Amino acid sequence: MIKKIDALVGKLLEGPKVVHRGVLGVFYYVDDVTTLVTTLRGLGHTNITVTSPVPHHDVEKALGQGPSLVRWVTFCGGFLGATAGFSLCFYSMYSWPLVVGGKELTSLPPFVVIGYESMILLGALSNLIAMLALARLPQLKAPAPYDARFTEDRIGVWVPGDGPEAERVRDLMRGHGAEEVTLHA
Amino acid sequence: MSDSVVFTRRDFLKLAGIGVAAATSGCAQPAEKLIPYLVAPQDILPGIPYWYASTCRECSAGCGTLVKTREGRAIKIEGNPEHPVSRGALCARGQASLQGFYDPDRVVAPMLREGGAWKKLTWDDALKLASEKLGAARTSGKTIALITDHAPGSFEGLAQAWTAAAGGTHLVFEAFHPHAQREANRRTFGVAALPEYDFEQANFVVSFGGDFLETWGSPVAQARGFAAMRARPEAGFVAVEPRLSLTGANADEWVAVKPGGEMAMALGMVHVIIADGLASNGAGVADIVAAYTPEAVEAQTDVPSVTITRLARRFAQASPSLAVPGGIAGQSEQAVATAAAVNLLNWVVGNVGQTVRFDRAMNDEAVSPFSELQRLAESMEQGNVAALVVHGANPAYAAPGWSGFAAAAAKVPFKLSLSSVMDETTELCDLVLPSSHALESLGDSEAVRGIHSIQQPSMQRLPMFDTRPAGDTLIALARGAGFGAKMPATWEEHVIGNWKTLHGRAGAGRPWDVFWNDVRRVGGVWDEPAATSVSWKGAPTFAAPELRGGGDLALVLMPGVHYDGRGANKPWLQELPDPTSKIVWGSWVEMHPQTAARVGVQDGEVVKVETEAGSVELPVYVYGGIRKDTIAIPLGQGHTAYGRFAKGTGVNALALLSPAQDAASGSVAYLSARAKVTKSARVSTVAMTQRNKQQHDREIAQVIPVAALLAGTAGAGHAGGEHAAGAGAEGATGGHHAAPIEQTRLGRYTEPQQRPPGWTPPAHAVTAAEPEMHVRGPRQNPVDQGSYAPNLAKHRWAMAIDLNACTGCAACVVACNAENNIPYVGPELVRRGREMMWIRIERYDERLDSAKHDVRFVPMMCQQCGDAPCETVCPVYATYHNPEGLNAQVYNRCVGTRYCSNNCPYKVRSFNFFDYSAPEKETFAFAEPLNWQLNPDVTVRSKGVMEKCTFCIQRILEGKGNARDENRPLRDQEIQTACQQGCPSRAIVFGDLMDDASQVSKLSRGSDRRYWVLNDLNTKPAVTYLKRIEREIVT
Amino acid sequence: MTTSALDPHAVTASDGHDPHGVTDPAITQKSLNADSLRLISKPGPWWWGIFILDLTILAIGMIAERNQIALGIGVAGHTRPVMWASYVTNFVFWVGIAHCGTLVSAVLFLFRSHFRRSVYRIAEAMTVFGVMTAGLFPIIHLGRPWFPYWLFPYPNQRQLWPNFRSPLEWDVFAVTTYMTVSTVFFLVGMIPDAAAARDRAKSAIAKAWFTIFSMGWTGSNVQWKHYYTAYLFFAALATPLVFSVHSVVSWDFAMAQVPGWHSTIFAPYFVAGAIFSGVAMVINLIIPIRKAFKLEHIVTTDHMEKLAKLVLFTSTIVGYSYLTEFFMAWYGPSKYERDIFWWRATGHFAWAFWIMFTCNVIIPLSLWFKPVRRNMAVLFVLCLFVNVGMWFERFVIIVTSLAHPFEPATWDINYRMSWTEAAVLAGSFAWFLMYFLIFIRVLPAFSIAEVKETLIPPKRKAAA
Amino acid sequence: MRRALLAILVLGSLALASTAFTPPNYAVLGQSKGPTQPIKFSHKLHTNKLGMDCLYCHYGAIKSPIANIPAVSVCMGCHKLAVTDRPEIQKLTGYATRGEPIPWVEVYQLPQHVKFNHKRHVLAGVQCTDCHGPVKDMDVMYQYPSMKMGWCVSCHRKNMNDPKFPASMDCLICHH
Repeated sequence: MIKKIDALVGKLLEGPKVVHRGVLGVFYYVDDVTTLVTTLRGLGHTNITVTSPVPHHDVEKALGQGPSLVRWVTFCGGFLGATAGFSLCFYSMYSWPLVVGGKELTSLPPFVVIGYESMILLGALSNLIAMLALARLPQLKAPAPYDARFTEDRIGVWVPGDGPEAERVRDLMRGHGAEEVTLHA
Repeated sequence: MSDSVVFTRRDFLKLAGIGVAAATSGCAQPAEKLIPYLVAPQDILPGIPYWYASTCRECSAGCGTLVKTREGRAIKIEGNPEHPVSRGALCARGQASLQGFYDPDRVVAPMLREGGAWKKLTWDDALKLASEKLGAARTSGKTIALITDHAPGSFEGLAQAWTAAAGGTHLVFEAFHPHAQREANRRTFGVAALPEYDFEQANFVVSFGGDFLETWGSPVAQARGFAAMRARPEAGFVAVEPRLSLTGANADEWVAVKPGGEMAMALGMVHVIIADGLASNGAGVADIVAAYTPEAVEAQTDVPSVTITRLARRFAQASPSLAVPGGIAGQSEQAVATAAAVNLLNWVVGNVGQTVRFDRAMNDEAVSPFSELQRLAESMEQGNVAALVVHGANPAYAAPGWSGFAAAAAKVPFKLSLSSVMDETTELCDLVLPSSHALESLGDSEAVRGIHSIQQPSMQRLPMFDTRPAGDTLIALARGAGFGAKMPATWEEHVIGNWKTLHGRAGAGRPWDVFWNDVRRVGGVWDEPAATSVSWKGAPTFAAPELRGGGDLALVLMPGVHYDGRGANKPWLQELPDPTSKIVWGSWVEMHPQTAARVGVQDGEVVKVETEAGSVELPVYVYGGIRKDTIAIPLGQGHTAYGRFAKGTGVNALALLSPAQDAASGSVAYLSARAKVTKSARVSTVAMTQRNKQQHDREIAQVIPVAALLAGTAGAGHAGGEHAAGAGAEGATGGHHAAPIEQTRLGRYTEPQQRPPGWTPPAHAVTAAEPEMHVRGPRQNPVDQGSYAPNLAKHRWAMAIDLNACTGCAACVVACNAENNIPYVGPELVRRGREMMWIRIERYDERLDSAKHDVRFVPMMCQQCGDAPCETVCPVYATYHNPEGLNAQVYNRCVGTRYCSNNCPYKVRSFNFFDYSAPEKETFAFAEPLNWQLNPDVTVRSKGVMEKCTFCIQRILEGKGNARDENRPLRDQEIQTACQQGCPSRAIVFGDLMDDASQVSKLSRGSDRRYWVLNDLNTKPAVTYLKRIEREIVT
Repeated sequence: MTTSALDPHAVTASDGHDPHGVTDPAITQKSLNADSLRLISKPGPWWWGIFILDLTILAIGMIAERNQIALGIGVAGHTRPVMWASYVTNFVFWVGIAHCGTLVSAVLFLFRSHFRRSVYRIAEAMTVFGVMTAGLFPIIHLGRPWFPYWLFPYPNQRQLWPNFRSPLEWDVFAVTTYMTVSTVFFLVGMIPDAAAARDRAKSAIAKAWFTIFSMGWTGSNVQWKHYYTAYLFFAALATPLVFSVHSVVSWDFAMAQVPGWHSTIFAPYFVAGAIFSGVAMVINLIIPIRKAFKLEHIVTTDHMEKLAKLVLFTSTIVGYSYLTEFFMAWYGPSKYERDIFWWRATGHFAWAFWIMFTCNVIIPLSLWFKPVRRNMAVLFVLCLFVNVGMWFERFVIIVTSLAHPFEPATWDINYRMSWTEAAVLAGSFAWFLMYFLIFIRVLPAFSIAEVKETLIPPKRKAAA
Repeated sequence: MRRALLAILVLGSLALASTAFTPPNYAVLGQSKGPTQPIKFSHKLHTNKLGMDCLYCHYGAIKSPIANIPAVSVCMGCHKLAVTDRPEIQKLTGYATRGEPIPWVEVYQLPQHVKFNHKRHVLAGVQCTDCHGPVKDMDVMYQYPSMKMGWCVSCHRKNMNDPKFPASMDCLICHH
């Protein structure tokens, strides 16, 4: 019974076959990848995907990635949160004024807490959403061929392309210490 | 909120229909139409309260009452403002009589004892059976005895006629009736009557054990007079008693006389007065008191001779003064002699005729002394009584066991009870023919001579209890047994006949119909008092009373809120904290700390109290206000029957009495035993609402020395509380001088904070010892409406409580309970601090030494703070400030975080820890028909919500509505809160601060005595307290 | 990406190796995966035994709670002055416990204290489960627990809003925000590790399970870029949040004018106390786990010692706060304050006060000694004492202050804990532990990716 | 793009559904059913056809917080003579002769924690029909407004600044 369900789940996870075109190289050494990426970029390849178990700065540098957009979204979310928190307080005071403890109806100090917490809540949520959206998560199917070793200790470099260009890349990878290179065509 | 508790729809329809149906279809039982107070009968409508004038039957005082009804249900009893005895107020017991009416343990139908069990009968069968038995008894050659309670008026006349026709004896049993004083008056003044004591006129009162603010005499009228007297700064009051009672706690000086020494003390004072030549009527009495020199009296009474001399001189100088004879607690075997000694004291300074007046004497001729009950018991014992009929009285409980009444009753072949409850006496009987309660039957009362007071049925007979008026039952029995020829046709006819007679005398030319309507509307007719003058006839022999038994402690039995036991089945009274010990639901023994240490017990531990006659086990209340050689136990508890609330609660201390009585008057000598106290192994279950009675300098209850008040130091330009300014604080208060007084006074005045010269309080110093200027500048006019728009409200509700008038009697607590549907919770929950009452009377025993005692009472309810700490913290606005200055509590919005209660400095919020309003729960507090009493204008709170005083918002809304209907502004005092309304001493004033002419404005802004509790917290309470005036008794 | 001040990897040695991380040369990236994921396996009899015992206790607690809802909050021991007692104590205790996780994961992240990497997942799980436990108590302690939603600002036909001035309303905002953010933080941190677990899953069901948590993570450079930026902002948002939340919790008391509560020291005092109890709880959880699963090489004694130092540090803050409170009561002008502190140390609840003082101030002093810090058995017991002490700290603050209010007439009506409260307290531990027991079996309880970062990255040059 | 469309669709239908599930403040005539009463009394007949004033029977509405249900005697005031032969009227006569109140079924029920005062509203000029709806068209009486707090509040809000009869927004007015 469990086995049947297991098989069914496995099938579901598998999904339809997607055909990728390009070259996938599996590396062990980080500096190999760095030099490869530098070389590839020199050759005009911009659509390089490096998949690794941990982030490597050298690789990032070589890829020439700019800063992430997440921070702007987070800032906007936080700002919106603070505004929303304060507005909620003011609106509720305006909609049904009830005096408590002899305090002013618009008593700012307590509203700071509400505004502050709302800022953090919305900031964090927009941060999450931005991260997921920009990193294209959640995703059921990887946009590039994937290997289980990439979460262990191997680094994958995927360069899309086909034809002779792909073959050139394959050779380049081999030359840069790839343990394994596959051509997807 | 729980809807089920209040009414089923069907009940509602039934009741809503009553007013109209009764008036039109004639199907309702009383043929009499209900005549509401000040309202024409045709206007009876559901939703509108109607008031019926009636008379309270809870003690012999005979206060006039108004019964408030809604939709045909009596929901509250208040004093009748037009009645000369109550003048609008009513004591706790009177207010709680409503719970006697709605007592769930009332007898539902005629009952016959068969074997050990009770069997229901129909009225016809029961009457037939009883008539046969009475008929047989009448012809048996033996006597028929009728025992009733004291019901001066038509009922006593009927009962006398009934016994005369039956050839039996009529005995009126009132356990606490002051026969000894009556007898003493007969011997000394030649008048066998109880006079009216005019406290208001007196300049100096000495009470020889008389608890005139609690049970003795006419407490409501006396409290009113006492408060009026105390409003005069110079009028003093001294209590002479071995145990400091509530009355004594209100005194300026407590003379802790040896138990039974009151007589010697009084005679010693007479001696001094005559010796000093201060007597106005000294002729011929000097030799009576020759032996009672102050020194001799000191030896007898433990009272220092200088005290006796000082008090005697003051007593003579402060004419008119008043000496009050003793209550139950001091009733010894020499009770008549003691009362006579007090009479002598009044006589020699000329008080008789001034403050002691016989023109409004109590109408108590019919009351039989205890000796007659004893005689009856003997007669029953010998088999001379063929039938015994009891109504209203409960001698099997309220008479001491040694009277042998219960045992003798077993020898009577037929015993009939007309009681409405299954009390101890009824349990002895063979047949019960339950009577209707005073609230559901017609009657009248002349408790005080010349004050004819009507007792109207204010609602229909309760449907769940198949009862008949006792008068009708007696008439039916007489007819059935063949001696009814001379009896009136019906009880109603009898009553109306009596009033027709009165109409002839006091009708003042009005036709009968007008007169009768007037009587029912106003509550009765009051004759002009006939001036009666008395003179000294002679003195009895004076001898000091003896105490019996081998113990080392004198046993004082004190009456309390349960009176002679009749209050014990009313949860309001059971849960009303005792003014002294603050104990509820039980009995206790009061013991001096040193005595307790000697016995080896601590507060709350259980001891065994033994006398020659018996022993009881009960918890100890360690109390400094009692002599070291004395212990005191309250009366009225320890029922073995009567109902769910009374049965098994506390102990009946009468069991400790061995046969002893005052031979001269035939009264029980309650002060006659010595007791031995030993520690018991039992675990205490004492439930107390206030454990700590020390203020710890928190200035909750404040006093002002009379000298300071008279000196007028509290100048008009200064805000209240400035006496508190320490000498050093002068610089900051702008050269304000109150220092000379502070050095010598008690409390706030005797212990000023010692400060170095030139000291100025720091800005953040907010202790109560600082003048309020430092807290927030001169007190702002509390009229300000917080943050609401300035013209949003036209009122700012506030209250002023005069602690100088407050006696701590707790009538306000019961009034509040009744008005606001406050549930009782029972002893177990009180022990866990869950009592629900909205007002508590805080008691602070500042000092309890004899002569220098200082006991302070503070009624503490929601202070409706302007800057209320409770409001801010509620997350859902269940409590907020309304534009009229009320601290609102919206029960149905409350989620029960209880934060408000935590943050309330006054701790006046009560929380519904359990469901007191759900019938299916064990904690249900309104067992049918107690729920009939619920005020429909007030939400019955459900489980898990906070509740508190609302200044009776329902009354405010009603008052505002009435003013609006009549298109006029609100009048001051038009709206009264329930506590204010019920207060016998008129200590509470409620009103509008935005009306500058209102009483409350004048008191809260203008009084020299005003202060606010915990004012340093800047809560801006709406309740202003007026300091008690503290006096010293000097010659 | 250019190296900036925000670069979380700034403190690394020139070879890219983190000197505070795992130093055991036997650990490779591969072995790390295997070691960390070893926990996710079929549980043995020990685990089942503990789990069933745990569920039994939980069931007892739930029965007690059901009883309380049916009968009323009166089955707990509250009295008129002491309207808050063990439930609010539990709330503050669990919120305090919950604070440590965010501290370890966010604050230490920002401080580049990389010893956190091996323990932060456990600490974060503790945060999430702690706040889930804490969040129950405001509802449990309500008189009408069926209306908690009235505290939330939502448009309703009654046109009513909550009172934003109430500290309890701040609690609603702070605790829900904290619960949301810490849960998100926890789940986001798990994404790469869940992917590692997914890739090693033996069955398809397990694979599906981890796919959900990994969200299809591959570890591509784009993902890492946004992931790390977002992670940094999570840390940056969570850090002020963690301080604000416990400050808000402390204001539940400090905003009231109850003597013993009304104090400006409360916010920092509570935050320190929260970290104190939280770190102690982390130690209490990690010591048995690293022992049972033989992970001493990943969570090293050095790491534990650092945590112990944190305990010592916060203990001194807490002790200082206690003394400050007493000093201010003595030095300040309020006699109410003086009374309450004197009563706290000598009155009816003095025993609770002295338990608190001993456990939180005196016993942790032994952590000044290195052997104590490095002896796991001693450290474990000591942290148990700290947790007991911190529970009593909240108890002392709440109950003693309330039991001795302004109004002397209400004194001496003292609180007594009822059986219901005891059962609910035990149930809350069971509730927390239930989640924890399940968690270590179904999700990666130790960070893989972050620990991997502390290893020397394989370089051909170095290898050569 | 497809995802965004889908999201808009889902959100839109949720919003629609929420309005569908929000109870209206007023019942719709003909769609509501009142309870079955012991006597088939028709308000339509009495008010519309016979043109009787509400206050003729419910005279308490202007004098008391409670708008009274008329006593049997009030009904019998007319029905002693009027149409005594109808079976429903004979039922009424039966109650009158037995001296029993008629067990009418309450149509408008307020929870116990709400205190409504008819007198204040009627005297402030609120018409019976403002709350009770078109009674003239109701054969069987049914609950016309939602009787929810929001319904009360919206009217109070509207009349908050009425110069002569300002409606109070103070919670205590109804909850005490």
